[in-house]
Amino acid sequence: MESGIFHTTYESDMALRRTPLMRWRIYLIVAVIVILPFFGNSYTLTLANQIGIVAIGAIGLNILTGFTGQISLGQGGFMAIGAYTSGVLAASLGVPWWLTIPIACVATAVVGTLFGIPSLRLKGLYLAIATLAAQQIIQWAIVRSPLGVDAVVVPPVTIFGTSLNKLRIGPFGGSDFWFYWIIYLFMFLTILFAVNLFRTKVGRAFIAIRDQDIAAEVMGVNLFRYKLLSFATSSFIVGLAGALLGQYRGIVNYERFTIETSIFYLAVIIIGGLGSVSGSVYGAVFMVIIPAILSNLGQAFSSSAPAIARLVPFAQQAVFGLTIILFLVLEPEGLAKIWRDIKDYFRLWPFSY
Amino acid sequence: MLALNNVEVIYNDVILVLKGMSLEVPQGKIVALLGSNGAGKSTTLKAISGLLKPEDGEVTDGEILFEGEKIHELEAANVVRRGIFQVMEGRRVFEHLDVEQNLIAGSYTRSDRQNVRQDIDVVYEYFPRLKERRRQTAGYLSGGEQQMLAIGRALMARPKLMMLDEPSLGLAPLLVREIFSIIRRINQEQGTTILLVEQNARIALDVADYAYIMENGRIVLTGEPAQLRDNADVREFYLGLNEVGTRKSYRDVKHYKRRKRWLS
Amino acid sequence: MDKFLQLTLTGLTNGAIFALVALGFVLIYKASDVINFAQGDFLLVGAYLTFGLISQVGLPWSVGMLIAIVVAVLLGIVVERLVLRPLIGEPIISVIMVTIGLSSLLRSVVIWIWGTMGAQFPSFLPSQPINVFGAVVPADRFIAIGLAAVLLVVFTLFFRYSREGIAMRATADDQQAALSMGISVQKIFAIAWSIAAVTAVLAGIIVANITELSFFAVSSIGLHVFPVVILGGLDSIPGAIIGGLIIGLLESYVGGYTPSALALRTVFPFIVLIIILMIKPYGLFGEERIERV
Amino acid sequence: GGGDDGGGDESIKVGAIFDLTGATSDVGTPYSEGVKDFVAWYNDNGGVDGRSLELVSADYAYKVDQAEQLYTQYVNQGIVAFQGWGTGDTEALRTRIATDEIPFMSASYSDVLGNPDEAPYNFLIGTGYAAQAITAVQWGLDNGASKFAIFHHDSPFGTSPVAGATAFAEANGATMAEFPMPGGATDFTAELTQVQDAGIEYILIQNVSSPAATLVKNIKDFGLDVQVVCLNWCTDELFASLAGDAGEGVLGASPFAFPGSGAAGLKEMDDYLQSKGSSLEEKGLRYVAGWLTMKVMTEGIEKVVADGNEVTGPNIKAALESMSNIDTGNITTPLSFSTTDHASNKAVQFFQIEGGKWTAVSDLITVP
Amino acid sequence: MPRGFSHVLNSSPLQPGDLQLDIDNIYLAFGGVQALSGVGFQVRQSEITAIIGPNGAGKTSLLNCVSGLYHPQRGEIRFHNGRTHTLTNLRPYNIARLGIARSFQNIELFKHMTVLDNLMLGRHIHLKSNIFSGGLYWGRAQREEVENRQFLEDIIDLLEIESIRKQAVGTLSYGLQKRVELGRALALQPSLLILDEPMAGMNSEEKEDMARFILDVNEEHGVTIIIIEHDMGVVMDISDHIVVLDFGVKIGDGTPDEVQRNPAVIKAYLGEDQGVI
Ligand SMILES: Nc1ncnc2c1ncn2[C@@H]1O[C@H](COP(=O)(O)OP(=O)(O)OP(=O)(O)O)[C@@H](O)[C@H]1O
Ligand SMILES: Nc1ncnc2c1ncn2[C@@H]1O[C@H](COP(=O)(O)OP(=O)(O)OP(=O)(O)O)[C@@H](O)[C@H]1O
Ligand SMILES: [Mg+2]
Ligand SMILES: [Mg+2]
Repeated sequence: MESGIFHTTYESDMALRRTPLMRWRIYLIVAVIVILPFFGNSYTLTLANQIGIVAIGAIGLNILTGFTGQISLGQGGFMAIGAYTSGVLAASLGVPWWLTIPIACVATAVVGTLFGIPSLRLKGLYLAIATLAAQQIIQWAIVRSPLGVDAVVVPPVTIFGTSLNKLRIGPFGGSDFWFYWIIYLFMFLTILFAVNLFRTKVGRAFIAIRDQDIAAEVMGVNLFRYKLLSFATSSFIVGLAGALLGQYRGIVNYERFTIETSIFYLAVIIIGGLGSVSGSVYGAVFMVIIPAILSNLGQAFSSSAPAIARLVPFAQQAVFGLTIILFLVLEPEGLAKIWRDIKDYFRLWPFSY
Repeated sequence: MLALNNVEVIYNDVILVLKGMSLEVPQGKIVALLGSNGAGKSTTLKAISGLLKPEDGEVTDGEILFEGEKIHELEAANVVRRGIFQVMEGRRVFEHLDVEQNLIAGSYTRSDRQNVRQDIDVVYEYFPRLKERRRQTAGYLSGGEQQMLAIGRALMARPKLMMLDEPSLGLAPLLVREIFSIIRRINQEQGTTILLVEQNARIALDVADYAYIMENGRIVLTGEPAQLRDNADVREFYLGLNEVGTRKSYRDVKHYKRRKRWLS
Repeated sequence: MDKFLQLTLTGLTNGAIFALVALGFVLIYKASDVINFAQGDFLLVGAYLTFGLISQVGLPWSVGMLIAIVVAVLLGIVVERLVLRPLIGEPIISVIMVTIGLSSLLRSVVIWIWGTMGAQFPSFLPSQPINVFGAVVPADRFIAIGLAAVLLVVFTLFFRYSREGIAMRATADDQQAALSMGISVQKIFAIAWSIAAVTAVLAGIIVANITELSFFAVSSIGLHVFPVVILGGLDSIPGAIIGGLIIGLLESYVGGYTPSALALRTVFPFIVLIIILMIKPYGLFGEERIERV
Repeated sequence: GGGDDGGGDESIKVGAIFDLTGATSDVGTPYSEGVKDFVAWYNDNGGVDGRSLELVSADYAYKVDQAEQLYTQYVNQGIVAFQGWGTGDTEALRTRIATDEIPFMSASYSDVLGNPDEAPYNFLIGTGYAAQAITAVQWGLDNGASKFAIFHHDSPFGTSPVAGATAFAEANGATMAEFPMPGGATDFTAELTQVQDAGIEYILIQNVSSPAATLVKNIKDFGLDVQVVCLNWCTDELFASLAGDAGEGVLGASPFAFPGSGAAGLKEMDDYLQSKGSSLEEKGLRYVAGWLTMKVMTEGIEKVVADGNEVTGPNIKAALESMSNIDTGNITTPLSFSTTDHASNKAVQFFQIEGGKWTAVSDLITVP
Repeated sequence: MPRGFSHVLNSSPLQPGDLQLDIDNIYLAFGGVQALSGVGFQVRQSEITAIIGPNGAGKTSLLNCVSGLYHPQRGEIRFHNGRTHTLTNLRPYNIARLGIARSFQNIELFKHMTVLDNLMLGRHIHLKSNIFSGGLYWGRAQREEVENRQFLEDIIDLLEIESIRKQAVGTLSYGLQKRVELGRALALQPSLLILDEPMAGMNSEEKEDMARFILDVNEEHGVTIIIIEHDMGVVMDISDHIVVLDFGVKIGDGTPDEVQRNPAVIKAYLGEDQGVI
């Protein structure tokens, strides 16, 4: 804790951002987020939106895996439930998009809870593989359902009857621009929810289950109920990410929600930091930006050094792998830890050691 | 045989735990190292046996000499090969292996494989109870049996110096006596030098030839057991005796609390 | 009846291949608690390396295979040294993730060197169909069964009686305590990874012999390994073999008897898996975690 | 990256994504070379009225997210048309390109993409998958077969022809059984026992070469007497080489002429490759498809320029829709687009493996 | 109510001396190992009951039966708090709700949580917020967090762990962790407090501290305590009632004096040499 700051009430001692420095950092980040869309083109917005969606999905996964300690390989499947529910409701039944999103979240929570039932008896990797089964079964069920393998085309999102594509205010507008606000609003809510969750009863019980489930149960935590609750909460948020993705991209296809998706999200939370809400966001930024940078490097080289450019596709995959390896080898606790270290360094500066 | 000179240990690059620790263990003797929780006793043993690294700890100053050679930069495996064996705090038996496999694991560094069988029998002789349970999974042994196994496992390596970290932890009184008498037998019969970390000062001082008391990363008091038993602080804080030398009652402790002199 | 026999034989032989892949996986887990997501990629490296040495360099198959095995051992050691060693003592999920990174890296290297274009694999294993009471199975599948059986016996003995084998299990139980025994955890890991790499090369050669050199066929075999090892129990050598055979049989019966359009083959093993796990949470032969408070 | 430099008059930008490292990279790589080489060759030969084509492209490893990202990035860089690749990305971008008005061609020949009502900016160069399968069924019917099965990749690409082919078979009094091929399967013997039970005579394969080759090897080992017909994506040199003996007699349906078939349109490709020390034989059929697809797109752009219009997406679309009977030098049947039909190719040719080589066994057959 | 403590720590409605826990002839076996055979005894309100016996005698297993972690094959455990509850049918979390809290032989804290959070988890059964109010940190959730923080501060004072409130428990020394574990159990406001070897691995000074806390809780708050401990000095000094187990069988039951004189106990546990270790 920063020195020289004393709290005189429990309320202020328990507040989220206890010092002015912390508060200013938040203001700064919010300012950047608010200003960004007015300067970015649709490419930067695409990236930003993708980061937002990945961050939401990663927070969802982190609640289950990072905070409650139940490793999940079913992320892709759960996202698919969210995306399909939202997409099909909008496409086939004409439900307004904003209404499909909460319905999708609830549907995903229900399915997630269902697949959480084995967690009653299974632990660790055995549970992880049971969630992999969830992934496979969900994917199979979608493909064999009347939906089949064909993509669901989601009708364009409208606000006040105008499609977002056409909605413009001055020079600003278009689907990417408007979705930016929708996604970041949801991301903000998700972050707030998660952060609050973990300083109150339910969230604490989740962490206790992760750290020592027997002790938690003996202290009065109903393990089964809370594990299911964790699956439900996590899938609710994952479903939100899926639904947003479906609405934003305007097309829902199961190929976007395969086992690779599950692994990608695991990578996001591990690189960002397990059991860290902010880490989920850092992880999302990192894992979306790095491939984009690599691919742009490739493009930069393509005219000047075609020989190098030819290597880029392989290098891209290799660098992805290497980044993960280096990260874990150098800082197994992820980006959140690195960020904490940097903060610690400056807080104590110039008396760092 | 073993000497620590001004050893400093830092965990995670920041937490200074040993602050100039010095200690000597002569050949063939039993040396006791006492101290309250968190004083750094286990850390001292780990520094000697090379087990700090996996915990992100590091010897940053001073030296550790074994038979005249520096050993604090060696890998744990090589320390064992030189004849130092640590019985870790909390028994740490291999839960999924059975008793005999645990013993075989203890003999890992031995080059004379043909004698391993014979030494297993030696262990069984010291601890007949282990023989009864030779095929039982170690994780389901009772606490006392696990402690026996941990010591037996150390014997399998035929160490020159055996370091025991709180062997009495969680053991019933009878068993504590049994284990300590076996420790003494091992010392006498096998000539094994022993460095003993204990909270149970009474029994440790009974078996030891020499004792060190550490607080807060340093040695604060040393001497022969008899000398230490005469020290007022030791009597009160380690032996739980009152001024007149009888055991004080835990019922009384509610009403007063005295501070140690050597801390201030 | 003929059909049943055919499906059984097909299932068993395919299962033996899964079992081979699972063996290396279990081996690493047993020694180091690491779930190796890159096991399928070791297969890939093995298959392509053998292909490169025999078909591209033109070595005789025995020499080519030998070199491939040696390279695999080296690779195992390098991986252990550079990637896993620094992670000793870190949370298990980080270690899992590192193998995912490794998988990505190995793939890209294989693609870089050989591309993803398929090719004919040098056919030094006999592959003519053999007729068993009216059911036909290519000869190379029987090699898989034989190899799985041999490895089963060898590894079971190794872990039960040899000092290195016991040291490996000890290391998996408690790394720090193993260190205190003078067991070099690094050496143990290196051995485990090398053996796993060798089984992967052998499995890779057999798979490539069956499917020809196809990047995705070979690497996706790796995905089968999860239901197999979980079914058998993550740390059980016999479990890997029996799990492999069960999954192989299940796939075969499902493929032969259920309506084909449902493609139940991809999910049925998983459904069975969940059911079995609900009854036996540590798989058929897995060691239960000892939790005493 | 290149950014928005260069101004309108300089080069004409076309975006492209290729699969060089992903699930379909074995065919994606030669296809990408065909596309790139056409652009290089075309620019060497003067470009569009003095303006060069600029291809901005990258590998997307068959990942839909990556495809979307690259696509938006290229749109921002001012591309006027786009070369996609697989079914996944083509589907995912279908609505987006319509909003952005970017004409789009890819190697996904789902029949729906030929319908401008559904996909106004997609243009098909290859024969639709269902159309191909129907032609294959017709071939089987003509040869007296009545029991068919289709083995297909378990994905949108794989299932694309199933419904159409089944309907066609049933309408002609035949049956069609469906066998999805799970990804990563290395043995299909179990499924073949069902094929045997059902007495199936013709097996159509809608899958890429490697699994298709495994399937025909299983068929041979199992001793099943069926006629196998490869559709578009396994009718290539790789399949012939992987299948080895088991491939003998397998039929293949292809919208494009094989290298070495003597089609006049192949000459420019071979010449170009020879000049680079390679040959068309070496690059194979997928290269031909890539080259041709880019070439047709370029012809649309040429027409815009020739008509004196600005090179924009809508103008290219209009130009393409006005073009019919585009001569491809016998690589395909002449291609025709219209405002109501973007499926330009309506014919396939049948080949058969003899002595390890695909040899034509029919002329271009128009889809029934 | 004790000075400086503004909350009731003991939630039992019983009067001192009332029958609180009735362990009735329980049998427990693991595979072939008979851990408990026909063990039975009674615990009265506001008493300190010690369970002693050699290693592997079944002491921990017995308490695990009380906590609901193990289910005896035969016999019953009844708990009284105005009503009678049969513990043998309940899950551990239900038993906690009855006001039975415990510590563990090998410290089972939530390592990555701070001391405060560990204690707050001890309040779990008293907190009413749910996932929605918690996620919003609104209304009741916020109020009860602050109110309960006050309660915890009392416990923190009692156990003298003020300075480490916000430290992650994983980084604390063994002795402090044992204290936090006691605090976590106290946070539950227990009717019955079960302590499994709370003083193992401590020197006599630290044992004195621990004894002080235990006696405080018992004498000033009237909490019933069951304690397993191998240090006979502690056991004989602080307990009102001692039960001795050996090989799963009860071999002694009575006051400290009675037990110390019981020959079976001497033979199996204390040893002939009467010196207390
Ligand atoms: N891995 C570690 N990382 C950080 N600090 C540590 C680590 N291990 C021990 N410490 C700290 O070092 C100090 C000494 O610990 P050590 O375990 O050596 O004490 P000890 O004397 O053995 O105590 P005990 O009697 O409780 O076993 C303690 O304050 C402890 O918190
Ligand atoms: N979960 C379990 N599975 C199998 N056996 C068990 C289990 N828990 C305890 N046991 C066995 O039951 C017996 C009693 O064990 P318990 O832990 O209750 O002893 P204890 O009296 O607490 O001993 P200590 O003083 O060493 O803690 C022992 O033989 C032990 O091995
Ligand atoms: Mg210690
Ligand atoms: Mg016990």
